[in-house]
Amino acid sequence: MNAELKSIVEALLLAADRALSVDEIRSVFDEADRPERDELRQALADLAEDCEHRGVELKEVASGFRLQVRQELAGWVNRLWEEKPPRYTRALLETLVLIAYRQPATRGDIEEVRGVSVSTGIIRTLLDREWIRISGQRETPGRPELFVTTRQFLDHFNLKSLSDLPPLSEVKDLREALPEDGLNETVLELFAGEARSAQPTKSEAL
Amino acid sequence: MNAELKSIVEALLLAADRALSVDEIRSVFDEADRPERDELRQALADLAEDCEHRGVELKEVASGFRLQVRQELAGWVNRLWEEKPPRYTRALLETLVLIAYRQPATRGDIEEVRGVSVSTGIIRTLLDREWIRISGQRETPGRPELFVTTRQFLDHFNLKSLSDLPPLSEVKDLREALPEDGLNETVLELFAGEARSAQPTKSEAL
Amino acid sequence: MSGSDPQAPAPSRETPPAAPDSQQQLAIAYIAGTAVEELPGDLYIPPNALEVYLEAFEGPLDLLLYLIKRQNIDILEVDVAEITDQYMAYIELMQAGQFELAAEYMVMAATLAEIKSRILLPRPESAEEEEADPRMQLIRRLLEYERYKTAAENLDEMPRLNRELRQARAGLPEFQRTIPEPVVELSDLLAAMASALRQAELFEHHHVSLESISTEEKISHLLRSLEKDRFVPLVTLLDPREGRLGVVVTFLAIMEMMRGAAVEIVQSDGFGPIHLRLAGGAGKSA
Repeated sequence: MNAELKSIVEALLLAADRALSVDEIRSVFDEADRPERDELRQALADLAEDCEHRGVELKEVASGFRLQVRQELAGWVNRLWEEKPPRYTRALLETLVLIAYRQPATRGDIEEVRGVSVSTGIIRTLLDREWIRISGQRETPGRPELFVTTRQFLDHFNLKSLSDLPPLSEVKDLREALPEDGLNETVLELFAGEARSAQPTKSEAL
Repeated sequence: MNAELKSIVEALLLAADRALSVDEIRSVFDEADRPERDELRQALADLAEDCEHRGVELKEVASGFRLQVRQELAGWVNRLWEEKPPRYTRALLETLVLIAYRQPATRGDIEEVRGVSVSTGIIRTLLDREWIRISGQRETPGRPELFVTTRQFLDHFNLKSLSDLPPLSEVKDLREALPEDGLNETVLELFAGEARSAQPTKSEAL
Repeated sequence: MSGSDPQAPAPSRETPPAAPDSQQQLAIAYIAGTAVEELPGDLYIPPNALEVYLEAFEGPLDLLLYLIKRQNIDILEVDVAEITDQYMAYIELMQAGQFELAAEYMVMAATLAEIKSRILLPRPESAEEEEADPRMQLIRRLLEYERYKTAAENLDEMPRLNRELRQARAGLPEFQRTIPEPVVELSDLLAAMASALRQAELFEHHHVSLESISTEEKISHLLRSLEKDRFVPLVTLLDPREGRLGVVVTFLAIMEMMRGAAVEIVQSDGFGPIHLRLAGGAGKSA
């Protein structure tokens, strides 16, 4: 009976999707075979023990008992709610890598290579992610901000120092070998569109 | 890792509130430590085995895997809910099975078999429940809409694929069984006896 | 009939509508050909229940199947004449109750009447193809309908979610729902660099004129174009080839230079031409 009671209790808790009090659990049984409170508590204790190596744990909260996903697995579960992780645009990656190779670099420096203006949104995203920071301003008219990469950037890409980045000449050769699958089609297309219309009339930068 | 993977999978299935496909589960992991499909299937198999003496079972349905309360415990669990599960009219169920077995099917196809017009309300209910969807239009005059059943339909009825539906009863092939000349009562009666012993020929392709 | 509410509870199959045990009475009612004025006791259904009674049948085929099953006979053995009489009796009954019958019931009534007349009247054997024989057609339809009717009953008995089955759900621990950071690999980054370089090359070789203009560049350009001692009309500083962006960048550059007091701007009257010169020249003007 006890194993069965434990199964019933587990089924109830997993079906209810809310905390159930001991009395609520008892109420589903006919009077004739309603378990005593002690018996039920024992079943709950056994269930809690069973859960030790499982993805859920038995929690006693104000309104009773509930089975909930283990706290340490919350991170995994969290990802379930999200859409596919967003992807960075090619424009952003290019901006980042140009800063990495040319630092300190101004927006103008990046725009010069990319041929298109750099959006404020991209700079903001990179600053927010703490992959770049403003190291100062260039002492030229307009005093443009100078961007450099951060330690977090190196950590993220598993680099010890900037010198671990492959030399540019090698990167150039990479281009044939590297597939473009890092970027989804839409982004690529958007970017292609952007590049095609990379006329000075594009005022994205401002 | 394996025990951990099993726990993560269990947590995901219990958090998702719907069936999860193998690829959906995999997508939760970073690319670097994403389990292979085989590895994941093994973890699912282990989880299914663990469940054997528990209140829930792992079930594979059309859209993936889900943990569900053991059917034999439904009686206990249903006492948690005051309201009775919805009952469906015969008209709705007949319409649904006609679509399920004959898909793609038009309203006309359904009406032909049932001998009555199909109410718009029933089609609407089935569409709203996402048990059926419009797959296109038949290229006949009037271009009637073609209905097919959905994965949600299979999920709801605990099925993995349409082939899990119980087979339709054998059709008695009148044409083959009937002698050329015979329409008199005697012949028909003879034939009736013959037809009751199941005919191996199926006249209708599903 | 056709508009039965899918949410309404299905009439129980176990209790089919009250049926007459005497065919004789019904047959008489039919032959009379008039509306039934007095319902036989064993046929009586409370008027307000008639609708429910009607709803119990999913159409003429269902009603026929019921009549056949009630006699415990195989569909193939159906005595069409007798079934027709029973069917007509039901139709009469429903009409007597002044319920609107779905057209399908009347079509079926006509079909049955035709079949009955064919059976009763002798006719040349060879005249009719079996395929066109209305009796066989009817039987075929009944058999076909019965298959799906059974399938529907089977489906109704299958375990389904929220009846025999419950999705197992666990509570969620406290956590912040966060939008994950996009995942970027170093290889993505290098691919982007390669692409940027390719892009740059492209621009160098073929699209020099398309290069974007930075404020910084514009400032250095202005510094070269402007002179200390001479006011230059603003319009001459704008390059039409640079388009709108060029205009905006030029303005920004000028504002930036003003901020740094590197330039003086003069507009002699409202909406008049604007002139610039490098700061530090002679002849200040308001």
